Amino acid sequence: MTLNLFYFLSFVAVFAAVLVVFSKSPVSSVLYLIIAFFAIAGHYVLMNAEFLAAVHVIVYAGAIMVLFLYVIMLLNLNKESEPHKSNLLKFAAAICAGLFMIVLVGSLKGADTMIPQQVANGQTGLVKNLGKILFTEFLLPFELASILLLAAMVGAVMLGKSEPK
Amino acid sequence: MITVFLLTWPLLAALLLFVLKPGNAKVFTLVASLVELLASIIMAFQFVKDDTVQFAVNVNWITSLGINFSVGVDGISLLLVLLTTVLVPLIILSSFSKTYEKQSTFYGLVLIMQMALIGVFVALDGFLFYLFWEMALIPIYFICLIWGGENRGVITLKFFIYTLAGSLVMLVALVYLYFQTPGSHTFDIQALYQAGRGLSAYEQGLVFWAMFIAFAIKMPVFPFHTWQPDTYTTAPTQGTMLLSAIMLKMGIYGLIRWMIPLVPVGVMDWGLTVVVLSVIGIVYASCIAIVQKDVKRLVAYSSIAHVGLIAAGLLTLTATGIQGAMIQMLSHGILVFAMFYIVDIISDRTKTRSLAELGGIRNVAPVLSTVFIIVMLGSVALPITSGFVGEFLLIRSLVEYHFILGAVAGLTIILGAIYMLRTFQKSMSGETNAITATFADLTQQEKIVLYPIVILIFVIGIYPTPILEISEAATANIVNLFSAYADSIK
Amino acid sequence: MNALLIICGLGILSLVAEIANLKKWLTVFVMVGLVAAAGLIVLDWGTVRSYYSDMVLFDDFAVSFTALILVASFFWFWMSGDYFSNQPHKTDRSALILFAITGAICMVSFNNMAMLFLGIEILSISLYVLAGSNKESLNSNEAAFKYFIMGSFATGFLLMGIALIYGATGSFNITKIAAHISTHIDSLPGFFYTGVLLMLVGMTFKISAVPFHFWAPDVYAGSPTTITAFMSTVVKIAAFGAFYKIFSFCFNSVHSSWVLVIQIMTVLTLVIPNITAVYQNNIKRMLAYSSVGHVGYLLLVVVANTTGASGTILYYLTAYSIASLLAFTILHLLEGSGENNELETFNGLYKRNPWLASALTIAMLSLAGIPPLAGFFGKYMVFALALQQGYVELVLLAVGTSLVGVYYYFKVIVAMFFKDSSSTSIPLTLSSQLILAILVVLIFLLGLFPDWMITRLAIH
Amino acid sequence: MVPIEYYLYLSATLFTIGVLGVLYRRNAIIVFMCIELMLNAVNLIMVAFSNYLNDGAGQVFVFFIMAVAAAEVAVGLAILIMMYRNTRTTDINILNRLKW
Amino acid sequence: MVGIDFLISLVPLMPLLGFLLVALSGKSLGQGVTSVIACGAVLISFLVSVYLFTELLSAPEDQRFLTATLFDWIKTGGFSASISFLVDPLSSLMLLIITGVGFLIHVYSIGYMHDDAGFNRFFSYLNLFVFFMLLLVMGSNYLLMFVGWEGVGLCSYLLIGFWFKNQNYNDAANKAFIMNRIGDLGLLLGVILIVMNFGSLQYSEVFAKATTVDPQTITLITILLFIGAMGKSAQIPLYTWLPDAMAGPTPVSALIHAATMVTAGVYMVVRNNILYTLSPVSLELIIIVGLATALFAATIAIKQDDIKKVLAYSTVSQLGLMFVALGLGAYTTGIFHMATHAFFKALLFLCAGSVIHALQGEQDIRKMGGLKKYLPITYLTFLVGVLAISGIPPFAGFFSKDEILAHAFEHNPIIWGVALLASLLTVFYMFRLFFLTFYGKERASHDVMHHIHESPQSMAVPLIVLAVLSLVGGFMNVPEALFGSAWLSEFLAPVVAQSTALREVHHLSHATEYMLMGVVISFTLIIIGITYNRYAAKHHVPVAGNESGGLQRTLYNKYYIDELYDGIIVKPLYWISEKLDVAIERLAIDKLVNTVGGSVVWGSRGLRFLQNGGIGFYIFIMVISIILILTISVIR
Repeated sequence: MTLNLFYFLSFVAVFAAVLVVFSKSPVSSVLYLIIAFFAIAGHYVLMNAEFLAAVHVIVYAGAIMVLFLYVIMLLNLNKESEPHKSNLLKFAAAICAGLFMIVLVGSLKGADTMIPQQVANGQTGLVKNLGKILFTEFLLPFELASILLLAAMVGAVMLGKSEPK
Repeated sequence: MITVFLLTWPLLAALLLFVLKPGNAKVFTLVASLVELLASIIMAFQFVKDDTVQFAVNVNWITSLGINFSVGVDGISLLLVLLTTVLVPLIILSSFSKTYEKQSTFYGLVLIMQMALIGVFVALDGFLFYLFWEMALIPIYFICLIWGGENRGVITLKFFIYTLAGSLVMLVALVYLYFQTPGSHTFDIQALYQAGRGLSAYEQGLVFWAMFIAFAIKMPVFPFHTWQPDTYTTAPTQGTMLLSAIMLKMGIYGLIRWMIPLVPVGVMDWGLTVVVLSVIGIVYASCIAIVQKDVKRLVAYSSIAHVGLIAAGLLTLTATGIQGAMIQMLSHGILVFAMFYIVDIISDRTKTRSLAELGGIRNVAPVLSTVFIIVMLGSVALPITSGFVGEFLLIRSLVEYHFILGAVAGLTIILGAIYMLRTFQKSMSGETNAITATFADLTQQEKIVLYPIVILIFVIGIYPTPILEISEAATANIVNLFSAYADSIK
Repeated sequence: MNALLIICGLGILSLVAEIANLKKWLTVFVMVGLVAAAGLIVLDWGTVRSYYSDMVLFDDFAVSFTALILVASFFWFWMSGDYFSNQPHKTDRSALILFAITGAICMVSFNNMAMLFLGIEILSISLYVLAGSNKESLNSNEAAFKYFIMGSFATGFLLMGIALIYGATGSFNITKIAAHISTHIDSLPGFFYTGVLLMLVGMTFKISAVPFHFWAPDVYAGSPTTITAFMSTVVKIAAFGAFYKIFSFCFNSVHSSWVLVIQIMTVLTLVIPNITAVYQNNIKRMLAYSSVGHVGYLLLVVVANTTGASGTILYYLTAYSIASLLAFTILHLLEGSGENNELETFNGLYKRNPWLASALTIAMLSLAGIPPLAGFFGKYMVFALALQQGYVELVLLAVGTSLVGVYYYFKVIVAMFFKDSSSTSIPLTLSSQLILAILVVLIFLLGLFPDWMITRLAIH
Repeated sequence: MVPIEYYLYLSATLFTIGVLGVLYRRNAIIVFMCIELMLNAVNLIMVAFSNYLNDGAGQVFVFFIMAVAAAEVAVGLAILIMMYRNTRTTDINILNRLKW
Repeated sequence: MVGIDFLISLVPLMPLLGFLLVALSGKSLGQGVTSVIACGAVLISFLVSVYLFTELLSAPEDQRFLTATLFDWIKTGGFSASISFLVDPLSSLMLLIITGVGFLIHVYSIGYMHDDAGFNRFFSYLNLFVFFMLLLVMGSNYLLMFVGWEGVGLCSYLLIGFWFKNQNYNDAANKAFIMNRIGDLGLLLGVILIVMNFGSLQYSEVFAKATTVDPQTITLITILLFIGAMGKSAQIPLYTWLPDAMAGPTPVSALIHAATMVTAGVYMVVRNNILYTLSPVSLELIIIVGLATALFAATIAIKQDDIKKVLAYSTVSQLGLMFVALGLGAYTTGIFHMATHAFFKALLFLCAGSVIHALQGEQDIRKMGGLKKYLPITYLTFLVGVLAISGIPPFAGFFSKDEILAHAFEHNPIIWGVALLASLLTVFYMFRLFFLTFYGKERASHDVMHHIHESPQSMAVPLIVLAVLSLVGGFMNVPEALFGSAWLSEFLAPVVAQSTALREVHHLSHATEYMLMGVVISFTLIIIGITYNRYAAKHHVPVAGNESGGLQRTLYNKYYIDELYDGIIVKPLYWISEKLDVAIERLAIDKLVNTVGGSVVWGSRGLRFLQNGGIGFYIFIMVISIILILTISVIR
C-alpha cells in the first residue's frame, strides 16, 4: 500500500515537474509546480513528517508560489514572450540533463548496503521532537535564519523600490 | 658589521632621497656612493687573503622557513663588491651632464640597485641570495621604463619577464635543495652544498639546468640573450652601464658560488654542453656585432661575446679558468662602462648612434679618440690592458679543456678586432661631416670619469697580481672542493 | 563568538540608525565596532571553544580567519566611505555589508553544515543585493542577476551534497562526520562520495575555481567598485576558509576521492584566468581575472594537503587582500574623480600623482609576487609546500602562470610610468593618503617580516 | 516502508528535471522555479534520510532550506523586477553587456 | 756603478718614457723638444745596448746571457709569468739592430715629418713601437714576447692609419691589424700549449725540457707558433697586409715593415730553434711556405709601379728567403740575412722616402725618371742598397744570400733552384725600379720638378750611415770559404747550441761553394745587363693597362689574391654575419622567445571568448563539468 502510494506520488511529482519545464505559459508552470509541491508534501506525510508537510505547503504553495504568481501578474508576463531557444540548444540541454541523470544515478550506488541505525519509529517528525531539536541544538542557526530573512527583506526592499527621481 | 653597513647605507641614502627630494640629488648620491666606496676600500684593506669567509654576519630572520640574514665576504665576493662600489660613483658622475626628470627617484633607484647588487655578492643564504637577485631587477626595470628610449614599454617588460622566468626556476631549484637539507631544513649555503652533493646524478642535472638557465639569462649566454641588445639599446645610459657593467656579473658570480660547488656532478655531466653553448655564443655574437649599425647595439653584442668567454672558461672548472673569469669580470665591467659612456658622449653630441652618420671625430676630439682607442684595445684584449690578462687565462683554461673549443673561443681576438676596429674607423676616423664637424672634445667632468678608467685598464693589465691574490685562495678552495668531490664519487 | 554577535548587532543597529537619525556617525561607529570585534576575537587566540551545541567552533583557524575578515572589513569601510555617504540606502547598505560579514564569520567558524549553509546564504544573499546596489546601472543589474541565478543554482548542488553526506554519515556536525568517515572508511556508501563531489562543486563555485568561475569576472566587473573590493577580499577569505575547513579537515580521510578533481581544477584555475587576464583592458575586469587566478595558487596548497598549511593560506590571503584593497582603493579614488577603469586612464599617472602611482605599483608588484613584498612570500610558501609534496610539475606550471601574471600586472605599471597623459592630477584627502600609506607599509612589513605571522599561524 | 534508494532515485530525477529546466528555459521566472524544484528534491531526500536514520536534524535542516528558499525568491524576484524595470524583459540572455 | 738589471731594464724603458713624455704632453711640446726626447730615448737605448753587447762579448761563451726580473705579472693557479728580460747573443743582436736602425730612422723622420700636423703623435707612436719591439726580443718568457708581438702590431696599426682622414689608409691599417691577429691567435694557442706541456713559459725552462715532450705536441706547437710568424712576417697566406701597409709614412715602412717588426717571426723561430729542430715536419712546412712566398712575392714585384709597393713585395720575398734558411736549420744564416736585410731594406725605404719627399708625395715610378742629377746622395745610397739586395760582392746581401743558397743546395738542389730564381727576380725588379727612378727622361710634372730638392741633413745622414752598413754589414759573417771567420755564427752559437747538437752538419766543399757563387754572380750580372738595356738604355716605361697576356695582367693585379680573400673570406663573413643577425637572431631565437609571449596573448584573445557573457552558456559549462567530475569518480 505504502509503496503504491509512493509510486503514485512520485509519478505525479515527476510528471508535474516535467510540465513545469515544458509548459509554454509561466502561469501554468507555476500551477504545475504547485502540484509537484503537493506531491512532495504527500511524500512527507508518507514518511511521517506531517508537520514538515504542513509547513511545506504553507511556505511553498502558500507563500513562494504566490509570490511568483504575483510577480508574473505584476510584470504581465503571462504570454509567450520568451524567445525560443534554438532546437540545437534545446537538444543539447536535453542531452546534458540526460547525461547528468545517468551519472548522478550511477554514482548513487551503495544506498542498498546502508543499514538503518535505528528502526524508524514514526516519532521523528512530530512537532514536539522537531521543536526540541530546533530550539536546543539548532538554536544558533535558527537565529541566524532570522538574520538571513532580515537581510533578504532589506535587500528586496532596497532593490524593488523604485527611486524617486 | 661593515658588510651590513655596505648593505644598509645605500638603502638609507635612497630612502632619504625619496623623502627629502633634495635639489642637488646628484651630489647627494655621489657623496653617498663615495662613502660606500670608502667603506668597501676599508674592507678590502682589512681583508685577509685566505679562503675564509670574513666580515660574516648571521642573524635569524625567518626562522620557520630556515631563512637567515647571513652575509659574508670571501675573495670572490670582495672583488665584485669592489667592482660595484667603484663603478657606481663613476656611473653617477657620468650622469652629471644630464638632467633626468624626477632625479631624486632616479638616483634613489640607482642606490637601491647598488644595495641589491652588493647583497647578491655577499649573501650566504640561498633565499637571501634569491631575494637580492630579484631586488636588483626592480630598480633597473624602473630606471629603464621611466627614463628609457623609444619602445621601452615592451622591451623592458620582455626583459623583466624573461629574467624573472629564469630566476623563478632557480628559486624552484633552491627550494628543492632546501627540502633535501637535514633536520628542520635551512637555506644556509653550506647545508645547501651538502644537500646538492647528496643528490643523484639525474637530480643534479635537473638542478643544474634550473640554476644555469637563471644565470644564463642574466649574463646572457647564447641562446638566452635576445632580451639583451634591445634592453641595452633602449635603457638610459646609466641603466645600460648598471646592467652591463655590474648586473651581468651576478650571473657569473651565481655560477661560481651557487652552481659549481652546489651540484658538482651536474656540472661535470653538463659542463661540456654549456661550454659549447658559450663558445658558440662567442662566435655568434661577434659575427652579429660585425654587421651592427647602431653603436650601442654593437657594444651590447660584444658584451655577449665577452661573457660567453667568461662562462666557457669558468665551466672548465680549473683555477686558471675561474681566476681568469674573476679578472675578466672586473675588466669587462670597467671596459663596458667606458664603452657605453663614450657611446653616450657621442650620441649626446651628435644625436645619433648610427655608424653610417658618424666619422672624423678624431679630427676634432683627439682626447676622446685616444680614450676610445685605449678602451677599444682593452676590449680586444691587447696585452698590458686589462682585457688581456683575463682572456689569456680563460683561453688557456679552455685550450686545456679541449683544444678545438679553445681555438674556436680564441677567434674572439680576431672577430673582436674586426668589429671594434670597424667601429673606431667608422666613428672616429675619416673626414668630419656635417654632424661631427662641431663635435666638442671631452669636458673636465667627462675626463674625471674616463681617466680613472684608463688608469684602471692599465693597472689591471700590467700588475694584476694583487687582484688575483685576493680571490686566489677562494678560487682554489672551490676547485679543490670540486676535484676532491669528483674524485670521491669516481 | 562575541565578535559574531557584535557584527550582528552592528547590522541591526545600522537599520535602527535610519530611524534614530544616527546616519552621520554610522561609518565611524561601525569601524569602531569592527576594531572592538577584532580585539575580542584576538583575545580568544589559543583557545578552542565551541558554542551553541557545537554549532560554531572558535579554534585558532577560526579566530585567525575571523580576525583577518574583520581587519579587511575595517580597511574596506575606510576606503569605501563614499559608498555610503549621500546615498538613499546608506543604512541598508551598511546593514547588508555587516550581515555579509556575519555570514563570512560563520563560514570560517562553523562546525555544523547548517551553519556553513546559512553562512554562505547570508553572505550570498547580501551580496546579490549589493552587487545590484547601483540600480540605475545596467552593468550592476546584470552583475546582480548573473550572480543570483548562478549562485542559487550552485546552492542547489551544495545542498544536494550536504543531504547525501548527511544520509551517509547521519550527522551535520563536522567533527562527527569526520569521525564517522575515519571509522567507516571502508563501508561508506557510494553516494557519500557523490555528496562530497557535489559539495565540492558548490564550494568551488563560491571560491570561483575554474570551471565554476564564470560568474566571477562578470560580477566583479559589473558591481560597484567598492563591492568588487569586498567580494575579492572579505568574501574570498571566507569562501576559501570554508572550503579549506571542509575539505582539508573534514574530508581529509577521503582525500583520494576528490584530490584528482582538485588537481585538474588547479591546473585550469592557474591557466585560464591568468591567460585571459592578459587581454583585458579594463583594470577592474583584469583584477577580477587575477583574483580568480590567485585561487589557483591557493588550491595548490589544498592539493599539497599538508598539515599546518592553513598558516600558508592565511598568509597568502592576507597578502592578497591587502594588495587588492590597495589596488581597489586607488581604482575607487580614480573613479571618484570621474575617471573610468580602462587601462588608458592610468596612462601617465606617475607624472600626475607619483605617490598614487607608486602605491598602485607596489600593489601590482605584490600581486605579481615580486620580492620582498608580501605577495612574494605568499607565493613562495605555496610553492614550497607543493614542492615538498613533490608536485614539481604543478609548481612549474604555477611559475609559468605567475610570469603571465607579471605580464598583465606590469601592463598597468607600464601605462603609469611610460605613457603620457593629458589629465590633471587627483587631489587626495588626508584620510585616503593615510589608508594608502598604511596599506603600503603593511605590504612591506608582511614581506620583510613574514616570520611573525607564519610562526603564529602554523595551525595544525 | 519504502526503500531509501527509491527516494534517492526520485530525488535525483526531480533534481535533474530542475537542472534540465535551468538549461532548457530562458525565462528567468521559470529558471527560478526550476531552482526551487532542485531545492525541493534536496528537501525530499533530506526528509527521507531523516526518517531513515530516525534523526530529526534532517527535518530541521529542511526548515532552513525553506527559509533560504524563501529569502532567495524574495531577493531574486526583486532583482528580476529591478532588471525588468531597466530592460523590459525576463530573458536571462538578453542582459549580456559584461563579457570577454 | 748601476746594476746590470737596471741597465737591461733601461733599454725598453727609455722608449716607453719617451712615448709617455711625448704622448702625455700633447701638443704643448715643440717639434724640436719632441724630436730630442724621442731620438734621445732611442739613442740611450742604443748606447746601453752597445754596452750590454760588449758585456756579452767579454763573457765566456757559455755564460753569454744577462737577465733582469722586475715583478710577477700574472700569477695564479700554479702559473706565473713575470716581467723579466733576457739579453743573450740573439737578443743583443736584435737590440742593436732595433735601436740602431731605429735611431737612424727617428733622425730621418725629423726631416721627413717636418711639416706634418701629427709630428708629436708620430714620434710617440715610433717610441712606443720601439718599446714593444724591445719587449718582444728581450722578454725572457713567451708571454712577454707575446706582449711585444701584439704591441708592435698595435703600433703598426696606428702608424699605417697615421693619416686617418683617408679611409683607404684606415682600411689598410685594419687589414694589417686583423691579419696579424689571425697569426697572433696561432701564436697564443702555441704559447698556451707550451705552458700546458712544459709547465712554464720561461725560455730556459722550456728549452731544457724540450726533448722530454711528445714530438707530435712539439709539431703542433711549432706549427701554431709559425702561424704567428706567418702573420707578423707576412708569409703566405697572410702576407697581403704588408703591401697595403705602405699607406703609412715612409719611415714607418722602413722601420716597421722592413727592418724590425716583420722580422719578429724570424726572431721567434730562431728563439725556439730547439723546438723546430725537434719537429722536421714544421721545418719542411717553413721551407715550403718560405720558398713559395719568396717566389710569389718576387713575381708580383716585377709588375708593380709604386716604388714602395715594389719594396714591400721585395721585403715579403726576402722574408721568405730568411724562412727558407730557418727551415733548412740554418738559424744563424737566417739571422744574418735578417740583419743585412735590415740595413739595406731600411736604406732602400729611406731612399724611396727621400724620393717621395722630393717629389712631394709622388710614389708612382712611371712618373719619376732622371732623378740622378737632382738627388745625388739619394741616388748613390740607393744604388748601394740595390747592389746589396742583389747580392753583388762585397755588399752585405751577397754574403747572407749566398749562405742561404749554399745551405739550400746542400739540402736539396730544387730548393736552391727556386731560391735562386727568386733572388734573380729580385735583381730584376730592383734594378728596374732603380733605372726607372733615376735614369731616363724626367717624367714628373713640371710643377713638381720645379720644387725638387735634395733631402735635408737629418735625412741624408741616416742614408749615408745605412749605406755604409749595407756595404760592410756582410763582413760580420764571412764564410770560411772566403777566408772569413764566420764571426756571427760563432757569436750566436750558444743560442742554437741545442739544435746544433741534434743535427748532423754537412759542409759543402769549398769548390762547390765557389762554383755556386760563380753561377749566382754571373746570372746576376746578366740580369742587370738586361734590365739596364730595357729600362735605362731603351727608356722602356710601363704603362698602366698595357699588360700583354694574362700572366702579366695577373702579376700586375698581384694574382688577384686580395680579390680572392675578399671573395672567400671577407664577403662570406659579412654575409654569414648578416644572415645570423637577420635569420637566426631575429627570425629564429628572438622570434621563438617572442612567440612564447605572443602565444599567451594570442591564447588570451581566444580564451576570453569563453567568457561570452551568457548565463545559459555558463550554466551549460557548469553542468558539463559536473557531469565530467562525477564520471571521473564513477570510473575510478
